[in-house]
Amino acid sequence: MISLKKNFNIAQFQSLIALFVLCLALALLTDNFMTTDNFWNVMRQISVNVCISVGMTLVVLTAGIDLSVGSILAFCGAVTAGLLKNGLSIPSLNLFIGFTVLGAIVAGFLIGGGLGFVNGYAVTKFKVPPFVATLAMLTMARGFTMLWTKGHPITGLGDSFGFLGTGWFLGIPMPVWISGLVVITAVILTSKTRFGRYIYAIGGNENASRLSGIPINKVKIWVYSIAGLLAAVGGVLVTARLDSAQPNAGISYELDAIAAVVIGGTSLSGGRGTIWGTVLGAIIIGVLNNGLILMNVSPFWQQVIKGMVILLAVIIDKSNQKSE
Amino acid sequence: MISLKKNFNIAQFQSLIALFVLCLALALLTDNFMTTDNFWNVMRQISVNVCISVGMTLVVLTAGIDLSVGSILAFCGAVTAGLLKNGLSIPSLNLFIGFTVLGAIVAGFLIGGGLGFVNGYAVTKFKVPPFVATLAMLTMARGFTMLWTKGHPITGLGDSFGFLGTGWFLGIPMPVWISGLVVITAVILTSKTRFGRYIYAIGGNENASRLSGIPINKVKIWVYSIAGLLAAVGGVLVTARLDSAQPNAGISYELDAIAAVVIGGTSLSGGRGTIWGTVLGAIIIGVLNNGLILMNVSPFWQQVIKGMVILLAVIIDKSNQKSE
Amino acid sequence: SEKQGQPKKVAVIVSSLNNPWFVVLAETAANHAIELGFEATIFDSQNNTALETDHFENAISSGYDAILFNPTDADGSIANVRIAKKAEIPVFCMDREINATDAATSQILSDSYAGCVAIGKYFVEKLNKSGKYVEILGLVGDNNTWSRSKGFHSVVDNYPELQMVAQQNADFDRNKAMEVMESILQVHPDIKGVFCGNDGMAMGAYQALVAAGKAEQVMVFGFDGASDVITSIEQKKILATGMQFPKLIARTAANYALEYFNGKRDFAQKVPVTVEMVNQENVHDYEAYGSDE
Amino acid sequence: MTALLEVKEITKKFSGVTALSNVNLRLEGGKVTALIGENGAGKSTLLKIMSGIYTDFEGQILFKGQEIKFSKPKDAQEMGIGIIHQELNLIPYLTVAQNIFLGRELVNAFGFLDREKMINKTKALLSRLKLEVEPTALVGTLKVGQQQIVEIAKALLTESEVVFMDEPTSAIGESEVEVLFEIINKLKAEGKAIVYISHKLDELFALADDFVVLRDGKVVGQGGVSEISRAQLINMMAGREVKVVKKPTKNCTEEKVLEVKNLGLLNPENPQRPLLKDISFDLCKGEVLGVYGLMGAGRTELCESLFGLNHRKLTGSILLNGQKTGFKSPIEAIDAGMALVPEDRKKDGIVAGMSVSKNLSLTVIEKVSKFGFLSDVLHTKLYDKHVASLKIKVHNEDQAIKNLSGGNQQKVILGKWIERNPTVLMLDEPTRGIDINAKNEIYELIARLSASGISILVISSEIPEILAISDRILVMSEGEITAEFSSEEATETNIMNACIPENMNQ
Ligand SMILES: Nc1ncnc2c1ncn2[C@@H]1O[C@H](COP(=O)(O)OP(=O)(O)OP(=O)(O)O)[C@@H](O)[C@H]1O
Ligand SMILES: Nc1ncnc2c1ncn2[C@@H]1O[C@H](COP(=O)(O)OP(=O)(O)OP(=O)(O)O)[C@@H](O)[C@H]1O
Ligand SMILES: O[C@@H]1[C@H](O)[C@H](O)CO[C@H]1O
Ligand SMILES: [Mg+2]
Ligand SMILES: [Mg+2]
Repeated sequence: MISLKKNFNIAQFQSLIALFVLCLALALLTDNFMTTDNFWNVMRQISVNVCISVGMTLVVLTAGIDLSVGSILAFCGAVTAGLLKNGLSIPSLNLFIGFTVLGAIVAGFLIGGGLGFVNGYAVTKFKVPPFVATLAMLTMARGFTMLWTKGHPITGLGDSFGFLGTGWFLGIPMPVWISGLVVITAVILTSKTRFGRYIYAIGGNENASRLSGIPINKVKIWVYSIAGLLAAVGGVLVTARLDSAQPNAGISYELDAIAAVVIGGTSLSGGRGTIWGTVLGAIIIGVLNNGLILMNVSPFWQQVIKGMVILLAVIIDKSNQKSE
Repeated sequence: MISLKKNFNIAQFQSLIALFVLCLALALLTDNFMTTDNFWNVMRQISVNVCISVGMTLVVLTAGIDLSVGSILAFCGAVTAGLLKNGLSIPSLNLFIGFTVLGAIVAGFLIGGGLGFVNGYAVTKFKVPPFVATLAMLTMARGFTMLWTKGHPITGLGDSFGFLGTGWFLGIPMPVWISGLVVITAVILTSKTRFGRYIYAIGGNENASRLSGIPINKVKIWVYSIAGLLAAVGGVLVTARLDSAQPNAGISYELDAIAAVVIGGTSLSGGRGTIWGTVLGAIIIGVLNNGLILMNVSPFWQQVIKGMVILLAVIIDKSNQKSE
Repeated sequence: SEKQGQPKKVAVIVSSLNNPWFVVLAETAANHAIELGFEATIFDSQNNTALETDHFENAISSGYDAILFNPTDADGSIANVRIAKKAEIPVFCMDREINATDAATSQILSDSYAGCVAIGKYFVEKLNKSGKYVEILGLVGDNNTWSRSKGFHSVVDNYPELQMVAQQNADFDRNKAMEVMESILQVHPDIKGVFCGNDGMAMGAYQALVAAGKAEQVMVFGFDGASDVITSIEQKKILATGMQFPKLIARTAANYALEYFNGKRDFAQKVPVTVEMVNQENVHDYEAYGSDE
Repeated sequence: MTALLEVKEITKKFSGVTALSNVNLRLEGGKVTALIGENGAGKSTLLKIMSGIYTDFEGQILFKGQEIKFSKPKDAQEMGIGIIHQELNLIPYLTVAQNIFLGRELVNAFGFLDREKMINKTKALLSRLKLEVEPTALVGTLKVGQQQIVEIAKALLTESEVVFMDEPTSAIGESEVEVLFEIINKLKAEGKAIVYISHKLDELFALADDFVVLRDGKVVGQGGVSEISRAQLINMMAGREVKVVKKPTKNCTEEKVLEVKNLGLLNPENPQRPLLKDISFDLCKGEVLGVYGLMGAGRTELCESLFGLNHRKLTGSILLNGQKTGFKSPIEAIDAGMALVPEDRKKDGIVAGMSVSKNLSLTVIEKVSKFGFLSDVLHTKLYDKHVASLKIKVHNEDQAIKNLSGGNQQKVILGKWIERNPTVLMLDEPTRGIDINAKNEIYELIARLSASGISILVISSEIPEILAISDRILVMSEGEITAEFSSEEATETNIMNACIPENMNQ
């Protein structure tokens, strides 16, 4: 059997305590935090961020960053919705292709993976710093989304597609199943496979990894492609939940994802961190968002508080690492 | 005399050629690009980005990053506008303080520098990664802006204040004077002073710098404070141009600033780059924005093209560095 | 600057294209301008008043003859309109007003405040003057957010039995509105109504209510007249929305530009285009974004 | 007999600098070839070409008579060429076992990593190398010397037919060196070809069969080790006569400049075992005090503690010129007249991308400023002065320091401290990885500086070196001073005896 326990380290322990304190406070301050209903609420709400953050974690572990996830999410959601609703017609060839739900989703995933691949290619083959390559993609993919949707949402996508966003299976919401699957796969990938080991090695010391014969570029291209793919998964989830692909979906989602990664104890300089940590980070952010609304905190203050929480989480984490 | 020539290197040369090609293309493709009027337009339009990007350059040279500049810009603009218009009244003390234009601007600058100082403090004393510290500030300062303005713009700030944004002096628009002053000061600072040398050394090798007796923390705190101050300068410019402080001013300005820095050939890993490069980067972005509009490119395509230009600029720059 | 034989150039400067409502406004304005024989270009201000300034300057220096303008901000945009005025280029405001009467040539306005007064009245009636409700705001830095909120509250706040149990922002975003609503429902499962600052958020809130099995219990009110919401009102899912007429507004603005070129100067400063309340009774008289004629 | 590996007419240029020109080399099975040369002679470059790291060069590589072209390091690895790099190439956040198997992980039938098996194999390897660390320990927590042994283990994991060793002993103590030599001899007996680079000539004479001397990228001599003398070898390397200077000893009669009393340094990870314990010694004006010890003895920590680092964890007292100090940072230490040339040049010494003249002026920035502004003229003056007096080999003042060889980088770092005219100069392994010629220049420099009244604390892991330069020698072991000798008393044997801890691996 695969033991997942070993990946829990001090940083996660830290975050766990933070989460616990947060939950305790909310349980005391509000009546409705500690209900099953609200639990699934929070879990469902974070599922998109979890998918994106898992991809982000992989990228950050290689000492990279991916700013384009929000735009890729929007574009893939729109592509899936568009293909599902209108199919693909190429008038010049007099061709029309209809899409099943699965077909449309696969197409969305391929586009997500493909755009991620472009990120990875720019980063490795052209040595463009990840920040810049994915910043360019952020802009471009948003442009593609606008071009594809002409600025209008694509709505009315049918119940079987909507089930992915709003349905329940065995008492658990579908988005939670999907993000859970993503998490488990990523945990195994990072802790139990060569590929995962290489991700850590590259982030830990790229030069040494190269000299050890690790195919740096290949690994990185895969990592960015996976991040793109997971953004597409997020895009499908958002679209299915809303029964509508919004052209402005996913704006600034990269910041939430990075916050989850960082609160979860992954180092932005690469090589250190875990998927579990990121999941915890995402839960903390989700609980915080939920709690601030449950407590009806003014929207103005919410931003100030969220900023402070990010800062505090990292300061506590750092001071712990120092005394290690 | 101070020789500024020495700071021009290959990377700038690169950018200069790119700019030249861009201008040539626009001159051929449009009627209105090559007019004095349009020249001052572009210069005035980039002046805010230039101020911010200069601060960003300093931060990036120390191997940091500052995501909070847009929010700081908004907050400082709002503070200046608010103090100018309404003064400061502390009812509990039965105190009212009126502000002159100069006083309000100085207050805005102090707040900008102060928030920058907080960034620097978090980065140095609490070892929070710059990305995270300034991400938290991005959120918090936006919250402060909303709290201060209650979400409403502050308008009607008077002609003498407005002159800073819309006036001309000796045939040159005021914003261009101000950003020009910022640039010249920064060029001298980085290339001709001990402080500047320390910035490069820290970005080049922080350990070696510490062991050489360079006051790392002090230098970094100053750098973030200056970046905050320059964001405030940008905030005053924006506010003066509009005669109105907008609560949602400056959103995503950090990305434009980083783009300018990177297109200008400054390395995101620190230690390499120049202010002139950044200015060129900002001009390229400004000319591009202007040119795309002059050429009547659809707004959706504009995003795609801008993304591509960022990517291309950096790829060309990189391939040049390699062959150096 | 009179260029003989050349078609007139019209700039459509719009506050944002990140929202279908504005896309409709901008595209209708541009297309109608082209139908009238002009050249037309759309400028996207991305909700950024400073970028709007850039657009004005660029439009002026590249020889546009008129500006069809959807301002980012009632106060902040005044300076921009004045730039055009100084360059003797007519500006026709669309949808949103600027707080100056001596700058624009004419303002064809959709009155958010009055529209929301009407919705507020309907809201009071439908909730029977009592009960808990929720308000979902748009972008908190946006002046439309507040004119709508204020219009609504100018009516609703007169009924002390109507209790606003939560007021949260969702940035005019459908997904965010859904998530906010999901959380609010945890604390306040017993609300009777939701007022949303635009239709996108109304759809999001509605989706959350469906998921929580409360779609029957809670009445949703939106604002805009977007296609989803019109359909939803027909299907008795959503109670009402404030129909703005972006297409009508846009076409009027383009027509005014034509009249201006033909020599007319005495335009009314403010031309209100009433926001009409669309509810389940009268929805059949409307289509998305108003009728095409 | 065909050579196992042969290179022909290898030429390699780095943006103008010719690192190798027309180098030919034959490696036969069952032989150890010593590759010798001054800093910057091109030794590492040659190994990097033969192991697939540099793929852009002129010339041919033949493996068992077949011409081959590597496109990446892995190609060479798979062909059976193993290399221990001069720089440590380990991933700090991975464990010892993970590092050793990096790029060659063992997987089980399902394609998942076989942790158990890798750990067991690592255990076996480590015990062969007599290194007692846990396979699951993070490499970042190991001492430099231990890391170097892990690096060696990594190269020994696969049964390579050709093994390159680029200064494998620069960070390890004598007993580890012995273990390594045993292993090399065994590999030799198995018919493997070995190339060994070291600046420690004794090692080469003890180990090598053949030698190849490189100078300025050219082969200037080769043959059997038995046929050449030490002096001839040195002459060949340097291109002229070199003699090791032994400076006259000086007795500590003058005033005490530095007094260290009962210095202790807490170990936050293990409070029972402090990093420094009860350290007391004096340093006189103009004296050279050598500190010897095996890896991990705590010498680096001692220097760093005196330099204002670790101040929160320090106990005891430090007096400089009779004044009690409590430096909270290197800045304060430097202001009071301390200077430190750190052990790890690349990590702590140079600002790699900066020019030589900017690196030189880093500690004396006020001296190259006029009216508060930096002056190019003064930079050039400073540069000219030190390039001449320290014999730094450099093209021009704007050359990036990273493009200098190690020895010349070290001279620049020395220069930036000499310019401050410190009271106490601490040198941590000042000649690590530096060729004999440059070494001698540094020895001369140390003598010159001490004669001028600077007190010098020098750490070294080479007994001959410490004997040659010190007036007095301290020996450290496990954070404590275990012996003190005057330079007359000190011998290799009594120093070695004093430095062996109870249990080396703990
Ligand atoms: N990446 C590089 N870029 C430019 N020049 C280089 C580079 N690597 C090495 N050199 C130059 O090539 C020459 C040979 O360097 P190399 O590292 O092979 O010397 P070495 O004999 O191994 O020296 P040492 O004994 O100091 O390790 C030197 O002049 C060095 O400055
Ligand atoms: N990175 C580290 N993490 C944990 N402990 C360390 C680390 N580096 C050194 N130590 C501890 O500090 C002690 C002293 O190490 P130090 O590097 O100062 O020794 P040294 O005598 O300078 O040896 P070397 O010749 O390797 O430089 C060691 O016993 C070790 O336990
Ligand atoms: O009318 C528009 C739309 O309602 C949009 O949803 C928000 O901004 C308003 O100006
Ligand atoms: Mg070497
Ligand atoms: Mg040491």
